[in-house]
Amino acid sequence: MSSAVSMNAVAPSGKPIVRLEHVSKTFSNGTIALKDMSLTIGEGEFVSLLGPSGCGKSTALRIMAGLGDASTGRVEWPTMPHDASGKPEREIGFVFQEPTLMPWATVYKNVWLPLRLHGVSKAAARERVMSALEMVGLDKFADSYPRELSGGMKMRVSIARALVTRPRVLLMDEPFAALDEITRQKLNDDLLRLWEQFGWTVVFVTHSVFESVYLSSRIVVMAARPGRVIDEMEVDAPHPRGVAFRTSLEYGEFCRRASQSLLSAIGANDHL
Amino acid sequence: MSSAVSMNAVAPSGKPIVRLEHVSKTFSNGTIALKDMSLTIGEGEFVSLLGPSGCGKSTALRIMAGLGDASTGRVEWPTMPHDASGKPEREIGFVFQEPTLMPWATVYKNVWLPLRLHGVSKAAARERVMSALEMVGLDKFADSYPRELSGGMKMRVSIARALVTRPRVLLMDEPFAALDEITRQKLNDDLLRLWEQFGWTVVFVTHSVFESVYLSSRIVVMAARPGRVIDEMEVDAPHPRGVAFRTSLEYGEFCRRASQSLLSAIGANDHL
Amino acid sequence: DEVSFGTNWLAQAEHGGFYQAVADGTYEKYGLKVTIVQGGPQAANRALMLAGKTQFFMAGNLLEPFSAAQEGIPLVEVAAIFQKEPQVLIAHPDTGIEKFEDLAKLPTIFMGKDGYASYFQWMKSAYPGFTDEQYKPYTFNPAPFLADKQSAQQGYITSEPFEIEKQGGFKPKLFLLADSGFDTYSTLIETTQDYLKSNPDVVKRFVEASIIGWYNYLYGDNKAANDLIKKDNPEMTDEQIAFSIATMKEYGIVDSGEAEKGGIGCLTKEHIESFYGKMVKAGVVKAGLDLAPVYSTEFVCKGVGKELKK
Amino acid sequence: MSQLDQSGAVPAAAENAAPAVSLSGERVLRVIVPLVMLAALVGLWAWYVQAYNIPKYILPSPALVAQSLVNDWPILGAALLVTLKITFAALAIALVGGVVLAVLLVQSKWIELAISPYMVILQVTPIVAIAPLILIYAPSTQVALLVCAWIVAFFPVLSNTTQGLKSTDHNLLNLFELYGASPLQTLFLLKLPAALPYFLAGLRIAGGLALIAAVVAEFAAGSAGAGSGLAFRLLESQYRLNIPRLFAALLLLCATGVAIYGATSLISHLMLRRWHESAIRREN
Amino acid sequence: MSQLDQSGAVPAAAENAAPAVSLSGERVLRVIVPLVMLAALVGLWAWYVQAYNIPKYILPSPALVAQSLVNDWPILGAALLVTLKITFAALAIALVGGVVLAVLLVQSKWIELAISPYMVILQVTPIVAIAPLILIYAPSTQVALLVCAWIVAFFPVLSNTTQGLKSTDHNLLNLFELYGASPLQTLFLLKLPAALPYFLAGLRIAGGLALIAAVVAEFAAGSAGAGSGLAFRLLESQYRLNIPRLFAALLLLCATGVAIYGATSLISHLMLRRWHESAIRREN
Ligand SMILES: Nc1ncnc2c1ncn2[C@@H]1O[C@H](COP(=O)(O)OP(=O)(O)OP(=O)(O)O)[C@@H](O)[C@H]1O
Ligand SMILES: Nc1ncnc2c1ncn2[C@@H]1O[C@H](COP(=O)(O)OP(=O)(O)OP(=O)(O)O)[C@@H](O)[C@H]1O
Ligand SMILES: [Mg+2]
Ligand SMILES: [Mg+2]
Repeated sequence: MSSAVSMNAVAPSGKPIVRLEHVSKTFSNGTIALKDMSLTIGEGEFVSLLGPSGCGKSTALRIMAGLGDASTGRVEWPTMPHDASGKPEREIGFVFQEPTLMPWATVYKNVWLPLRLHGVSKAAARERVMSALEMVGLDKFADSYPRELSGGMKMRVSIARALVTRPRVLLMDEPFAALDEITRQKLNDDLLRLWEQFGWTVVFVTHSVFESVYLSSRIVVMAARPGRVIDEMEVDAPHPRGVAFRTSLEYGEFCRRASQSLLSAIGANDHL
Repeated sequence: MSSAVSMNAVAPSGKPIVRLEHVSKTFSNGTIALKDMSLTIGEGEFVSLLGPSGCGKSTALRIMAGLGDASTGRVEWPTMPHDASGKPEREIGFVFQEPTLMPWATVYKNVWLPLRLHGVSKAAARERVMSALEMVGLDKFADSYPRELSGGMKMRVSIARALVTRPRVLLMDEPFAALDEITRQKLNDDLLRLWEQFGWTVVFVTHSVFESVYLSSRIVVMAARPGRVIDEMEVDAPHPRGVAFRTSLEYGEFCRRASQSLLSAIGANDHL
Repeated sequence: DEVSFGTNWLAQAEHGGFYQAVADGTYEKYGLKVTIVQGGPQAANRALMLAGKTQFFMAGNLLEPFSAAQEGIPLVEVAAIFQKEPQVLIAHPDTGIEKFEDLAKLPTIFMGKDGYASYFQWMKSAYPGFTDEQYKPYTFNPAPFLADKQSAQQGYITSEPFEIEKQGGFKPKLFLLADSGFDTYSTLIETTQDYLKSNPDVVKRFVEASIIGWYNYLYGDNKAANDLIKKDNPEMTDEQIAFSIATMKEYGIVDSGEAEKGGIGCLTKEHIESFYGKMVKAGVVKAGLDLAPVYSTEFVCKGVGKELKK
Repeated sequence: MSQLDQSGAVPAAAENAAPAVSLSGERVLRVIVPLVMLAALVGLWAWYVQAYNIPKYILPSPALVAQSLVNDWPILGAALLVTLKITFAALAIALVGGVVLAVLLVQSKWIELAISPYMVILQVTPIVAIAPLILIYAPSTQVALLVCAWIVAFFPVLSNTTQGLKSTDHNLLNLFELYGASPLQTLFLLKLPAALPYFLAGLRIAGGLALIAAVVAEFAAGSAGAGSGLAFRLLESQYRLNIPRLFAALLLLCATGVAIYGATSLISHLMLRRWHESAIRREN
Repeated sequence: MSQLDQSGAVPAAAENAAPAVSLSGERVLRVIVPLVMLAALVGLWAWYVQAYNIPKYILPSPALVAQSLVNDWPILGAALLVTLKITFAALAIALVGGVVLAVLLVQSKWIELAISPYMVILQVTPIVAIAPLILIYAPSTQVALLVCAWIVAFFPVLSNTTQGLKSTDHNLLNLFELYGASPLQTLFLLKLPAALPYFLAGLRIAGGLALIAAVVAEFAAGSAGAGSGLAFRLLESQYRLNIPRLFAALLLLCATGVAIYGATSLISHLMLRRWHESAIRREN
């Protein structure tokens, strides 16, 4: 949290924080999930990955985080300390597409986990855990077990867990898909605020064109079969963004362009 | 499929097909998920349940289907044959909020399941299974196992499974939340087409105001703590709907009103 | 010298002489401090002796040293306390089983595995009509025998007949194997050849003190020994002990044959060779074994303690 | 931000009253059903012995067995105590040994390949055949006894825990990897809890097996006489044809087994009831 | 509508070549690692016997055991065959019995309460104590043998399968209920597959236990002589002080145990490798 560089860099500039170079991923059953994907993400950027279902967004995000090796190509975190196996050390927050909670642990313990792994005691973590839970509106459910929560609530626990460490880099895989629009909007705003405040880098997978435009400084559009980047688009609207931006003509235009891109991403496979 | 009554009944009229009367649900840990909820759904209606995360939409849908008894109150299916325990027999399709696939079975076998349970052999089911898979764009993945699919693909398998029996009543719990906008739009249109064509009754849980307005003939807005109905709204736009409707002023107005309602549903708890 | 002696079963009257020698200080007189290690079901007392953890062991019968000779295991038998093995076959009365040979007519004989591997093989060779089909495993519970009149079972003359009579309410027919020709010694004192070579003096003292113990136990005041037995095995009753001693005397288990002349514990080359011949014929052991290393007549048949017999 | 928490977690005392009552009704049934079953079986046994005039040395009547249980209590009770001691020692070392070995095996495919055959060998070797070796090499009878007991009881714990450890959700493993969890943290915070349902099934098997282990160990390596356990009393009664006492000893053994099973089931329920499918009621 | 399927399921032959090679390298290692381990242990054994001059009647050298194995093969091979027959029969009935009982127990809480104590009793009763009863009531030795073997081997299957059946995902249960599945359909299409990982862990335990069961049953109820199995040969060798043969028989028993374990592990792998966490590689 300490070594944050600068605020709200909107451009893909900034020192690169993560770089995928010609990354391919072939699963053992023969599915080619990614093919020759290259992508550089600068420090302080807010990048959205947009693409049709099954195009490899989750796979790309996981490979970025060092989970599951790429079949070919390289992943680099130039400015991050690495452990022996070349994985970036700590300071990454990850929201999986599924809640991925420990069923035997209460909400509190699930959120405490990342701190606990770094040796923070239960009591010492209390304040941070509770404030993360408050942000997602679940402070009253700290002692519930995951199975006692609704789908959206589980996902919110997972978001709280990713935020609790205040990581420099946040990788999020459709974190808000299971949430109603009002909650989602609130969390969008919270996330933007935190991003600006702490100079985070965020890579954000989403299905929603609107969301991607509202949040990102850059949108990367992917196509499937094989998964690859087919378009990039900068959203060079100023921050902080708010209702004004969401109702502006400019916003509409960005959305139109992103939709177009997504459509062509799907169309790219149409003849297959 | 045979005894469909009429097309696209827009009004809450039509013979009632399911009726919740003063239903409450308290879980054993003391959480009051629903309190005194009453709701009547007419034959041929397309009703959306809209509400904040955790307000009891899934619980209400499950109780409607006869899964998990209500703590108090009654659920009735006046026109459906019942089995001994009072559960409506067959002819219901259900999409759970989570994909709920059998991990040991291929996509094909997962979709075949509802037919298989009614004694349809694997070969005899082939055409219907494959066409359901085709509708969700997964016919090429018939032999994959669920773990080899992306999040959105799993959800689409679950949708195909609900559609394969062509049930008279379809209960869907956020079926499209994990899908990108283009796919989602296509499936929205497919669903509407089928609904009109076969005179289905659909109860549809969603987080998306836009989706609910686009699809439904009626929107039921729920609030949480305890879960209850706080608003109902008829969307009396004609069918078939399409791009024209989605870009109409009328559509915008409906959306605005639904959003307002949702906002007040959330606000209803604000002082607590 | 401190030595320990492993028996092959729980303390009982059949071990009486050894307890007697402990109780009345005979061992002590001979300069020995003896610890008796009880055996039991599946106990491994012989292995402990071979591994040097104990010095003496109570061997069951002569087949064991024969096996040792065949396998080159350095055991040696230095005394034979029982002239006859107390092994019997037990049959129901009034079923036409009058002679030992009649047992061949029964469809079922309950036997332990070792019985099957030893005397039953001999029975097949020495008498007509015995077949493998008769064998059923004996789990030291006479109930299956009691339930089936057309069966016989093995037994130890001092224990099973007593219990069967008590429970079954009839006096069973008993056939002592020894009297039908299976004339192995039993309850032998066994040690290792190494030990014998390096401590012949200890062995001599142990054997002689044990023999004196046996005379005193059978013919003298055995109360102290019985108390020791009951201490080691609280289940043992005076009634059972009295029955055992009487039976041992009645059937001449300890004091008969060569023992009457040479004293308790006597074992002779002729007897051993003759039994070996029978076993070779029955196919129980290999022919042509050199038996010399596995027994020693050096310490017995000298009439030690005979004067104590009354 | 309370604007986002939308569900009531207020315990509804009134609504809960009804299920609470039916729950305690269930509790009563939980005791009654097994008792009725027990009574029925004992009745059947008594009737069978009576009707077919089964002699007591084959199958003694329940009354006789009960009487023997009471009369021989000084002997049997003492023996039970000895057996219980060995049983719990055996169970403890089987659990610890099984889990530690399982953790080791799961560490790497190679360790598993190299070691697991020997675990199987330990499992299948008849104790009676290797008891002499154990007796020779163990420093004391007590140790020999425990080694025997361990050999008999550890395998189910090992096998189940291994399967459980391997069944850990891959997504959660990813999560732990991502947050830089050390192997020990992953083990204690993730893999072991995830393996619990398997381990507990293994525990239920091992509970009974430990009792068997105690019996077998006593046969093979135990001391006899005053300090002997139920196993010895059992064989001895058999040998002496004291069948009522044999059955009394058997009864004690069975009761102990059932008690251990009940205890392990309870532990299992307590550890899983908040979160695992096998122990929670299906509510939705 | 192909517009919606967006991912390539084309097997990439070229890319797959590399992992295929390393996989077969792994296969080789899979054989080599255990062999090296085996060689090391046998070496250690040989060295120990040699260095400390252990007499052969306490611990024979590997060479002696091997020699005895070869020389006595006619006897031991025949005995092995008999034991194998009983083992597989025991395993089969333990599996069938265990699964059927588990299904029954899971049907209802009340059945479970009423019956499971008696299952435990069967598990903990020492065979040797009830063998006489079995011998009296079983129509033939063969049946008695199987009853004994079943009693020894069924419990792990029962306990594990029960836990597995209970662990079925509640959402899937809801799904089946919703689509009007009959109890049998739910059992065969849902509960049993869901219980597979548990059942298979139980199978691995039961495999070894069946071998033990065969040995124990033979002790308690078996036949001797020409038709006798390894158990009898084992005891006989012990009785005859033929320790090398004893170890040869033991070796056969162990090898059989390991083979059964290997087979059950393979079955387990084949049944789970497409879908269960415990058998698939973590790829993402
Ligand atoms: N474990 C796996 N084994 C084989 N194929 C896999 C595996 N995981 C994913 N795939 C395949 O890889 C492709 C990309 O999957 P991925 O999960 O990255 O998609 P996605 O873009 O995140 O989709 P969604 O938006 O639906 O979550 C899909 O075609 C999927 O079938
Ligand atoms: N098994 C359970 N035990 C206890 N409480 C539960 C259980 N399932 C759900 N709840 C509670 O019931 C309430 C309603 O849950 P439900 O799943 O119906 O919400 P929902 O409207 O579907 O939310 P979402 O949009 O997030 O899916 C929530 O507060 C939840 O915590
Ligand atoms: Mg994804
Ligand atoms: Mg829900």
